[in-house]
Amino acid sequence: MNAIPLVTHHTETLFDSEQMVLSMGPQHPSTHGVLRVILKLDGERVVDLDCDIGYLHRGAEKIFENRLYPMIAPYFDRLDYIAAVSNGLLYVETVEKAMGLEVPPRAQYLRVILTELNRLSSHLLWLATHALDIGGFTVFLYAFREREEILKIFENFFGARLTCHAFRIGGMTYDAYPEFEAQVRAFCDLFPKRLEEYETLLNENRIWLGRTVGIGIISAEDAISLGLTGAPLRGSGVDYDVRKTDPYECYADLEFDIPIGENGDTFDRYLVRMEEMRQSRRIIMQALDRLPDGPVMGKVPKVIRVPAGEVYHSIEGPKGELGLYLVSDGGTKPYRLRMRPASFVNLGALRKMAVGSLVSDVVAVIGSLDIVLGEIDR
Amino acid sequence: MLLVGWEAVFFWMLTLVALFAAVFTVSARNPVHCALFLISTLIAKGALFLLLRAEFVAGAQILVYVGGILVLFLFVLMLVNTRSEVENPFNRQDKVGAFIAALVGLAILGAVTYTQQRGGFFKTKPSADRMAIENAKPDPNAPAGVISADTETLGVTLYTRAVLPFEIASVLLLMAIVGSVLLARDRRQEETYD
Amino acid sequence: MMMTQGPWMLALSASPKWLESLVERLFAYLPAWLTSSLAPTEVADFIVWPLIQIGVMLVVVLTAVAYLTLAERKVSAWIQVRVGPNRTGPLGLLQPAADGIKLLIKEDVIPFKADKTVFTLAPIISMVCAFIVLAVLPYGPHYASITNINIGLLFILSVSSVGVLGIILGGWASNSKYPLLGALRSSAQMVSYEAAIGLTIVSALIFTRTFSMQGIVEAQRSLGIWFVLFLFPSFIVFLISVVAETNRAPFDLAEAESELVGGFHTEYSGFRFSIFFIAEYANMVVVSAIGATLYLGGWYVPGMDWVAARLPEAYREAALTLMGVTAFAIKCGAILYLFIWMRWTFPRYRYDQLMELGWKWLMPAALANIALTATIFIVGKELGLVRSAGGVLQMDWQGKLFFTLAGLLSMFPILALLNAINRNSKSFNLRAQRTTIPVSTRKVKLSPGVKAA
Amino acid sequence: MSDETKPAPEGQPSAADAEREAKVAAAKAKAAAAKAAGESVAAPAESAPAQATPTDADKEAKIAAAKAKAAAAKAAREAAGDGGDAPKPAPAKAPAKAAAKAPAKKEVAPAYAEIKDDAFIAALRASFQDDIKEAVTSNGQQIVRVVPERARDLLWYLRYDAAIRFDMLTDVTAAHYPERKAFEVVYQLYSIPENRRLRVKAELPEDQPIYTVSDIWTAANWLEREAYDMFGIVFEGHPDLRRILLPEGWVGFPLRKEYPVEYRHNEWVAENLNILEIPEGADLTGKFD
Repeated sequence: MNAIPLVTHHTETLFDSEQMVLSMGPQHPSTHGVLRVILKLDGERVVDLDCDIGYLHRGAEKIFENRLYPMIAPYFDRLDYIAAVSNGLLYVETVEKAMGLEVPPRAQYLRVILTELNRLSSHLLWLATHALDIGGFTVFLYAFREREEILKIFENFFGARLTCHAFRIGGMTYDAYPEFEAQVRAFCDLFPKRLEEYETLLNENRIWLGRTVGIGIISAEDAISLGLTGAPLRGSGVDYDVRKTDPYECYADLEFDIPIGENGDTFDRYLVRMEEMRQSRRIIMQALDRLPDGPVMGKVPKVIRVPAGEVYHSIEGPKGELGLYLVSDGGTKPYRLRMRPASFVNLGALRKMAVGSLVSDVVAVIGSLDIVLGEIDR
Repeated sequence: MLLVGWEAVFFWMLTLVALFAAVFTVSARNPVHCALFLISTLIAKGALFLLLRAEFVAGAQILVYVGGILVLFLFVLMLVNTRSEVENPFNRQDKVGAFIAALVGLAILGAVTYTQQRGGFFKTKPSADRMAIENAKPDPNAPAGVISADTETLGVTLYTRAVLPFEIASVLLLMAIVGSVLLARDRRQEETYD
Repeated sequence: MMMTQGPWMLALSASPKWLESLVERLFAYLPAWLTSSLAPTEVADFIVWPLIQIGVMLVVVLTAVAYLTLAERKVSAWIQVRVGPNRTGPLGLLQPAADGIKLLIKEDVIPFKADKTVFTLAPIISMVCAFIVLAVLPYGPHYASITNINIGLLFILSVSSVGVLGIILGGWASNSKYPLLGALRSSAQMVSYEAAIGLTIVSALIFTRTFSMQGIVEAQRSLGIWFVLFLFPSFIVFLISVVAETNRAPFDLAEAESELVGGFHTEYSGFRFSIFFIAEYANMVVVSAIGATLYLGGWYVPGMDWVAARLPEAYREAALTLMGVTAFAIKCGAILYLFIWMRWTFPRYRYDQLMELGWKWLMPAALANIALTATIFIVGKELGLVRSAGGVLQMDWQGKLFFTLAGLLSMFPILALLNAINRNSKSFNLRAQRTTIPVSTRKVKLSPGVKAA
Repeated sequence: MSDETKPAPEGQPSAADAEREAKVAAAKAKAAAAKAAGESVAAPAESAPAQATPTDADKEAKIAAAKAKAAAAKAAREAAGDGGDAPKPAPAKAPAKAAAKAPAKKEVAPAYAEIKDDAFIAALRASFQDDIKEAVTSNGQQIVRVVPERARDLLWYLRYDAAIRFDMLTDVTAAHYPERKAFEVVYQLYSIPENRRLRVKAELPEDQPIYTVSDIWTAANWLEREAYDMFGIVFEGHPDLRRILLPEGWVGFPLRKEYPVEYRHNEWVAENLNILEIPEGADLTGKFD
């Protein structure tokens, strides 16, 4: 099954079947939102495809240019709503970097714990939907069960489950609630067993292997040229993780490894993300052990005014490198605030990955790219 | 064989269904409708086999023709764009066609009537096997679960007396399959697979 | 037994005595022109009794199908660590009724530009084909079976092969692309897997010696053994093939909701959709009944005759019937549970993988199994371990042991054959998948990461 | 509303603190320089469409024309630099000259500091001479400003030939400066082996196209499409330059500064979404205030 001939152009045969144009989405169960993929099919084989995005476009970057710095932060929660914490972190860090603000250590550690928890919840949602796309419904609900535990912690901490928001420029709005540490520890103790459960269902499953091994292969060179980041890039064997190359918050103090695949197929991306979850748990445990006392909010001027200049800051979001490019003219609003969306760039690789495969593989590849349309369309 | 009672009612019903469906098969514009009428004909004929107490043949008829061949027919019809056919019906040469069909039909009718009246054109006697099959009486002492006589007879005949035609037919079908596979495969496919 | 009357077995099983006397008494009140040409026993046997049986059967099976949907949801909930429907009635027992009413009163949408006749016809074909075969299933001994036609098994296969048409025509008539793709997939899939089912049943027929469903049960009863022991490889092939035949996960490509939205029934809504839905579950019941009859002894459980013999004469028949029906229901339920279990455990096959599984694995396995079973049977016959008396097989414990062992051992040559095919096949090569990219080495490397600049 | 919430146009920051005086002065000077540069650019730009249309055939001629244009702009800027207190000095021809000018620059634009001791940037300057207008850092991040005509050459060089190969294009975006009638096209580069980032900026006059880099990095395909969609920057040679986030047929480029924040193109909405009436009391053309 991994030797499906890649017939990328239409071969002329005696019995030519007509090519069919199939519009997959924007309302489709496995395009993960309002993505529309226009497939040109020869039978079930994809001859060409085009992504039609922008159904969720809200003009976020235009709005940013007309809002004060503190007002912008909540918008970021709505971009990648699966990983609202990571997005919020990206924004506050960028502004802090541009203003040269110091964040108290306790806030740094709390930020790391919450961001890694958010990475877990995002990866669990990816696993759930990816498995569902390939037909494994049970994994979907198993993963949601664990995600629910994380969301409970989030609800206690942020007062919200999805669009979590507690990071402020210069620190955090409030400290952790009393049972926070115990709850996170309880979850971390439980989590490895649950991960093993998923792997029992999938790792050695013949059908799962058949559907993922050798599907949507992308070489390391192509992946770099396509600008892929996150698990799609690491699945191809490129060792790149912003947490290591350009450590922010307290990542430099924490020990963790970067999982690297080698074949660049859907299965490797799956393995990489599964291992990333283990590493995230490791990070959370370490951060909890070292969690210092102290204030969570640093010294921040009353009116947030970013000095003229520009800064590009990136963090390792669950879906890849999230970048933010801030151009300031010294005022209270950004002159230009550009988000480098990881999903947007990653989705650009879909054509390269999926042309020549079957309709079912397109679904599997979209799942393995782990996109979120709120971030793509902005 | 005389038809009496319910048998006669069923016979005429099924025959009429088969005939009309056959006519519609030819006259329907939409190829999928044609296939549907053909299916009706075949099912009616399958039921007619039941009246002849040829249960195995009836079952095999539906299984092979309806479940196999016509499903593949439909498979192909769905792949082919048939809209143009529906919109532009083929050139009707109905008068000549009707005349020829009527002629052939009359000839067949005459031949059948003649055969029925005179006991066949060649007045041959039925063979011993044929007689044995026709005169097969149920064995009153046979216990439950006995394979029905027609299936068993068919099997025995196929593998003993009719083994040569059976094998020839098999080889022919095999050749047809190989030939169609060869026709359908193009060079690139062969290179990738071999 | 009712059908010991002759090899031209009565299509319908005879009615009980009380019914005959009731009909006879009724005849006195009926006009003469109606009764003159009919004997009361015939009316009872061929009209009244079958109608009663069909009525009872429809009620029971429809209820079973309705509760099968509930069972599916409950079992899946259990597998997925959740509760399942529990709001409608106690334990959600009224859920099927609620679903039915909901679907019944929903708007019935026929898409513009759909082929309306065919669109209407398609669910009917599906439903009729699913329900018509219920007539020949051996629900139990005596009065519990409706008819017993001598080509029972063939009849079921033929009719269910016609049932594919419902799916194909439904997909085509919707005049939409997803249903069309679903119909294409399902037609190819069903034709392929029907072949595998037919071939695997042929090897079972060597032991059953008949197509009649009751005859198959009787054959196992007379030997006092279930054929699954003799035909283990055949049973496995059968189980896999029927899951594909009923379009269930992991072979539910025709309605793969994550790829084709809803597959062939994407455009169907309301009651028409529910008909497709019922037909799918009725098909599940039918194939599980075939499996139970062919391989698991149907309504027969070893020892039931011994129990019945201990009971008083008057209750013997009723007790046997009751035991038989219960046993049959349990066996069907077990197979159905297996289907549900499989559905909620496995991911979905891809279209080409499915076809290759059918043609390159199940088909050769079924063919090899025919050859092996026939060889084993002839060897057994030459050794004098089995006698064929009047179309029924007779064997002693040595024979049973021989065939059981041979049946189990025949797994190995079949596996060897599949292995050989697998090794020489490029496109569907389990070995290649396991060796060139072995799972054990397919672990991600852990890198400490690039040092920060 | 207070001072802070007012829209802050380029070159006129409404600062209320002690440095206000200095900043206003700096901004005024900057605006003056931009104006001078804009005027000098405008003159050749008018003649550009007349002499050559952007097709592949006369690419050579266009490059020549563009170079001439750039030279003219440079001359104009130098003239401006001599006359007033220019915030943007003439591109440094030699590192020594840049070093000499650095202190003067620091007081007017403290956010940007000239890169002095970086071997790689020095080598880059040596290869590209005047085409690299300046190489600065902001918040510790390296920025290379290049003339738009040579942007593609520079990026090609950085991808394939430079001592540090920037194998990943992280982002392509732009910023609009209506006072200068120009865009800044921004390329964020990253080198995986060296773990180093570099930002390449090209100031592009509004009506001028820029060459695509989508054949150098495949990632640029969609990113350039987005820049086209949002700013209307035409990337010449792009294989598939269509709108990507906004629907086909949308009028206007939203991230240009003159595009209002709350605005509805009523004809488009009526035609494509079949929404005919405008809601009561809706102010669809207003700006955030």
